[in-house]
Amino acid sequence: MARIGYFPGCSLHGTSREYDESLRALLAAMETSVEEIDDWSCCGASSAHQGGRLLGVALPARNLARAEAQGLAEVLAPCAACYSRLAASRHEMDRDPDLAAKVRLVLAREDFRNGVQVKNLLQVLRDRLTDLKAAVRVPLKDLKVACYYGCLLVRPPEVTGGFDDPEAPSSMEEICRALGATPVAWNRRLDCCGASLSLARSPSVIRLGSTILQDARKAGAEVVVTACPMCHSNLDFRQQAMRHRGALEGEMPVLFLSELAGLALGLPPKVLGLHRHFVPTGSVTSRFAAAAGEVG
Amino acid sequence: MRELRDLARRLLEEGSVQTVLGWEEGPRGARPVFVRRPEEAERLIFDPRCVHNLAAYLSPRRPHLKGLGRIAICVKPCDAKAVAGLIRETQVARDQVVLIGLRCGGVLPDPEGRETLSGETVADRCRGCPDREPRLADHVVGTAAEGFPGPSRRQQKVEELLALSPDDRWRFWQQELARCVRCHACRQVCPLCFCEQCIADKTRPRWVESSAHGRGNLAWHISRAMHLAGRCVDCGECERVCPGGIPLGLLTRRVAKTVGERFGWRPSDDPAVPSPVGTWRPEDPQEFIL
Amino acid sequence: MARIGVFVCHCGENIGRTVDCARVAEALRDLPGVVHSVDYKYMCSDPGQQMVKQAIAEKGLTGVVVAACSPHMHEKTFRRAASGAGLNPFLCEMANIREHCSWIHEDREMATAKAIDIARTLVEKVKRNRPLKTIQIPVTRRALVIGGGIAGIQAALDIADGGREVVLVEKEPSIGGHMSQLSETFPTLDCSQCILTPRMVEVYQHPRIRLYAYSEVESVQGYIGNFRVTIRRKARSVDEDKCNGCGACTQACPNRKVPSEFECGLGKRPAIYVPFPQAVPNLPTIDRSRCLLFLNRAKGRPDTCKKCAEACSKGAIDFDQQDRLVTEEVGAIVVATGYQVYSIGKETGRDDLHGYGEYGYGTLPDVIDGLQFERLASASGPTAGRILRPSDGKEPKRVVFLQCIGSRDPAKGMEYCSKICCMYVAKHTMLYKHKVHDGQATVFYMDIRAAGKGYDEFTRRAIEEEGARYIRGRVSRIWRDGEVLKVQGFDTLSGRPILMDADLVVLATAVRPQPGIEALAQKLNVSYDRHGFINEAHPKLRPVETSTAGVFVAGACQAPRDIPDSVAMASATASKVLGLFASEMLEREPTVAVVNDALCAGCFHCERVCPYGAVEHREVRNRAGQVVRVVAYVNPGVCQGCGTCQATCPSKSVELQGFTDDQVYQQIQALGL
Amino acid sequence: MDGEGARPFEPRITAFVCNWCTYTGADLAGTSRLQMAANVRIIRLPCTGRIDPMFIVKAFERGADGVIVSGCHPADCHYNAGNYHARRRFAIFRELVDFLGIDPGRLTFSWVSASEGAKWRDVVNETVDRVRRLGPFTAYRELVTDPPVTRVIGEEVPA
Repeated sequence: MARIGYFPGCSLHGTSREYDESLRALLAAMETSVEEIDDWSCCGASSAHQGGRLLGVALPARNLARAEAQGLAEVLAPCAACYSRLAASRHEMDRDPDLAAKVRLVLAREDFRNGVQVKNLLQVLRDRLTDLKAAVRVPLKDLKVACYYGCLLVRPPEVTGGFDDPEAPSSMEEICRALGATPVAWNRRLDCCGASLSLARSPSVIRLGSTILQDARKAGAEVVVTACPMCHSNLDFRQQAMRHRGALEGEMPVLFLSELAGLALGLPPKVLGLHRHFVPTGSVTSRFAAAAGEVG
Repeated sequence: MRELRDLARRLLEEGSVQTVLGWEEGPRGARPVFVRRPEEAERLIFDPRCVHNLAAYLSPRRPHLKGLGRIAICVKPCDAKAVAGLIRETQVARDQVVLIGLRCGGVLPDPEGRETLSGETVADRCRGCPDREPRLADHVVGTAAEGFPGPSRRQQKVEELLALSPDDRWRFWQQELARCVRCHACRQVCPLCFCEQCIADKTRPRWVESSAHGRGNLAWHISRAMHLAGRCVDCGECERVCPGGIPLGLLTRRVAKTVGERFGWRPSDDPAVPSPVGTWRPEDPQEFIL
Repeated sequence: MARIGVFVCHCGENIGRTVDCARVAEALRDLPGVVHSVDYKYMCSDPGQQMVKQAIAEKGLTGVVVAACSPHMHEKTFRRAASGAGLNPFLCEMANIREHCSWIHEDREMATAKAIDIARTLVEKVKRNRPLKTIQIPVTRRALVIGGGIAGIQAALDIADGGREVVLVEKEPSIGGHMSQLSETFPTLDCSQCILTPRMVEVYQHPRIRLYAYSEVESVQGYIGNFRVTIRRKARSVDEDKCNGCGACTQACPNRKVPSEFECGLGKRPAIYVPFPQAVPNLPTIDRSRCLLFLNRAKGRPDTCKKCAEACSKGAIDFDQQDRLVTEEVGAIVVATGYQVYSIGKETGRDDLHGYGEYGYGTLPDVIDGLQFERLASASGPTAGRILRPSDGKEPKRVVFLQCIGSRDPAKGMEYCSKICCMYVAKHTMLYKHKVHDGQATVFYMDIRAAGKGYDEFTRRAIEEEGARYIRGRVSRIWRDGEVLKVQGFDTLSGRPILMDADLVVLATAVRPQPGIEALAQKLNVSYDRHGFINEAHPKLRPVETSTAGVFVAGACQAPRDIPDSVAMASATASKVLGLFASEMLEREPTVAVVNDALCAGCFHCERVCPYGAVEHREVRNRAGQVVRVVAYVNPGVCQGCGTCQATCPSKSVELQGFTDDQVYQQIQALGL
Repeated sequence: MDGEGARPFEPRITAFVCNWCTYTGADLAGTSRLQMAANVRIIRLPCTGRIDPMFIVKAFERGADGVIVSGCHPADCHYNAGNYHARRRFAIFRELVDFLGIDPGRLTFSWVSASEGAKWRDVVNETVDRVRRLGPFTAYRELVTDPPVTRVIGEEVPA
């Protein structure tokens, strides 16, 4: 059984429990054991690096150092922001040996080699595309999906290592096609969802989010897929407010990529946490979960 | 042995060659022999005492072969690489010689050797040698044999020396090279030292002092090792014939290590494989250059 | 016995301030072999040179050392002076005690000691110098021009008009290059075809120009004055002697759906085609990758379609024609292979040239490049000169032009300015305005670089008179919304984000050298930069020469160039070539390697390391005429004098004249304790 | 040589440089008046390809404490490829003489282009400083004065 390090971050233990649940179920079905970093701490989110470069690098590095000590070669950070912070920290230390030395000092980890690969869900699934394809039980036939990347999953290329084109990515589409779904061509794949302004400037978030969802619908999508708790929350939770302001009509289910993959692998919707969404996911689950029930 | 003698006789009888260059039983063990008549083919032997690299006789700078007609030469895998080197460097034309390849499971350090071949007694250079039969050959004879595993002791010695400080290495080599009397046997026996006039014999200018003092000796051995870079086939003849017992193989091994690690070159019995001297890649490592 | 004269120069205060020149002269006077040693204020002045000449004559000097500035400064001066006094110029050497000593040290003691050392090494060297004669090599007075664009055409015509024969090689079926694709040219807006076509015809009809179109340079041997070039004449599948250019074959071809290269994919052509009506030579070519007959043959099927052959009244179609190799002897080569436009991240096979996924080029049909716009605007183009957008053939009312696509962006692999885009974008806005009077052209630019005669006036006219809207800033994204393109960018002058609708977007893509330029450069032994642009020998003083003597460079294969620049460069190469051809013999510095036949063992390491292929095999025969040995021979015409052979030769049987082992050895000895 | 008394040790450095890049770069250092250590003596050769390892050996024999070899950057060689051959040659040479006990700190290899006058100054100063720290290369100079033959044979040759 393959083994992968796991950095859930705060969202997956809170607002995005379903992301955590679906991921664990998905990876278990793909015979990959998930090993959570022992005593992990905050990635620093959007605030630590505002407080100073060393803090912004050292805070995520603490988690990388722990992962390294645990003997983990790669760590999955499902949250796009966590991923970005961890990967950026790794990149900064790689590029600047003096900084790396300082980080070792403040962490009191002289032996830290900065040798852990940081990956997001796109990378992890694309690495295992053949396995994923082979594990599909319920191909998501005729399901039109809008793959939504948001800001940090494929950018900046220096930090992501350029695993996908930062301006014209294709990895999520590739994964969705492997699941049997049909990705639509649309315009707002890389737009900002409003991210951390969710609370501070919710009107902005509503405007940005509704533009994204409308564009997805215009392109014929039946569901929007994301791999970021922040994007998910802004697009799922805010739909009622969007409708309220007349910025959106009807509902557009927003699924985590792990949920979508879980459905294709025949995992029951409940196991995947699909009942936890604000926007009902029934339009999708009803089409594919019947068959899933038989398998699951 | 039968196979070898029959082949040699046939080649001489049918006239495809006029001389077979091989080994015979001498008063002090195996020694080179030039067989010119079919009935003399019975003199030929091949066993672990046949250590000499006969390719040295092929060099046009050596008069031994003048008037001997077309030649067949017995080669072990390492000897074949030397012949390949001579072909590569246009000293010998491939169609001028017939190569009788001998399957080889290693040789003794010495033609006089009385020991049976074993992991203990085998010549150090044969330890870890991957080649059991020459690919550059017109005929291959002999019985298949297993080789002996590496690494060789001198490979280990090279690593040991590399772990020392430069000063300690300097002392080691000064003690070793102090025994050099500049007899140049290492040069004479080397199949790939075929210059008309060796740089060590040049007087204008004199890059290598002829006196057997530390300075001249160091210059000579640096020069020899440099000239063999990417050419040495590791036949071990230089070290075998050195009357001072200087471990010359350590120098050629050190150079071979550089050439192997940096340029990916190993001695080859394919004359078409270009030598690393005379070729380059834009991406050759240059970490030592400011 | 050597009789050496030493002349120490003060260079006014330049040397004298830190080096005690008198002491240097005095110290050198005591060296064995030195018979004359003096110092003087300005050795390079007339009286200084006279001192040298006089000493040579009066003291019978056999060698001269001038301790002064760098040999790069005045070696020629003093060698000429020595020669004037009857001494072989190569017996004169410079000791550099200015750049390498007085100017970089302050301590007078140390600088003086160093100056003495420097001069001493040269005294010891010059004792071993031998008189050398400049080398004379014959010149084949014909030129090869590679590339039949405007630069190649101009170079060929100028050389041919100068009375010398020219071989012009063009890889495409017709000459004309990119200029033939352009609609009008800046800053005069004259029709490109109208000024180019007469020149193309002139080339075709010129008695001293031999044109090989649809041909490529296969290999190049030899050296300045004596190149031997093998040219591959690719099979057109049409017999050019029989064809009368009637065009019946192209009409008959059933496969009419091949995207036309000339029209940048905006138009179609048949599988047998003439790239454009004014093509020179006016000969059709079968594109074997598209012709049904050849596609069938590749699959082992019988020939079915022979419609072109049936239509030809001359029997000129030859399906079995093979590539032919021809050899030409020339004395000089002009490289004028031109450019290609950056592929905007598509089809390059190179990681460092990716990017611009956000502009949707290749997926959004109404996002095109500048060359495609030229075809839209061209009267002979696929739309007969009407500006119609590719997706639906409608006339765009809002066209957005983006400058610097790839250029000036290290992240896209091209940090250089492509030079021509500012001008052609301004031209495009005008052409657009002239054709679509109610249309609005908008340009996103980083800077407007309009240096050139009439250029700034031209861009100003585009803005002030023709109503083009210029926005300083970049575009971050383009997407389609129904029939319109949404262009999102930033106006850096007003500091505001911009979102605008467009019907057509034109990308001003970077200029890159032609594909395969590296392979050609290697054949020619000329150096190129990391983008593939051919390097000139000196950026200021030798702009059209290359690192290899006898090979010249013109046009956009050297750097992004517009038409006037390319033509000027081409004429410059022609003048260089004609200058080279002015005499039958060529003089070369004698710094070449010479083999000692008696000692050469014939291992040919020298041949392997020689960067110029100057080493040949030479047979040494005995009196009976039998070959006894094969030794190396260095062709003095090819040898450039690097000396790599000598350092590689194990027995030092090849010597570089002027830098022999003995000379270097004596220099090292002179520095000894 | 060793009896220099209180005078500080001044390393003697011989530099073998190519005519087109490093020599010209050193010229530029001069025209730019870049001050540098005065310990280096330049021998001008057309190309690094011309520089024979024996030049370096001879320089040490003649009392040099350090040697600089410098030429054109890769792809910049005036002769297209001389520097590439030199790079292979000196990669081998450097590791060989290091193996023989010559401290590689006494050898500097560098690419200095015609426009890198400041880099040439840095190469010179760095080399002089480094060799100054290593001290005079007396071991090489004593190779002849110290007759080791009889003494060592007695100790070393095994029975």
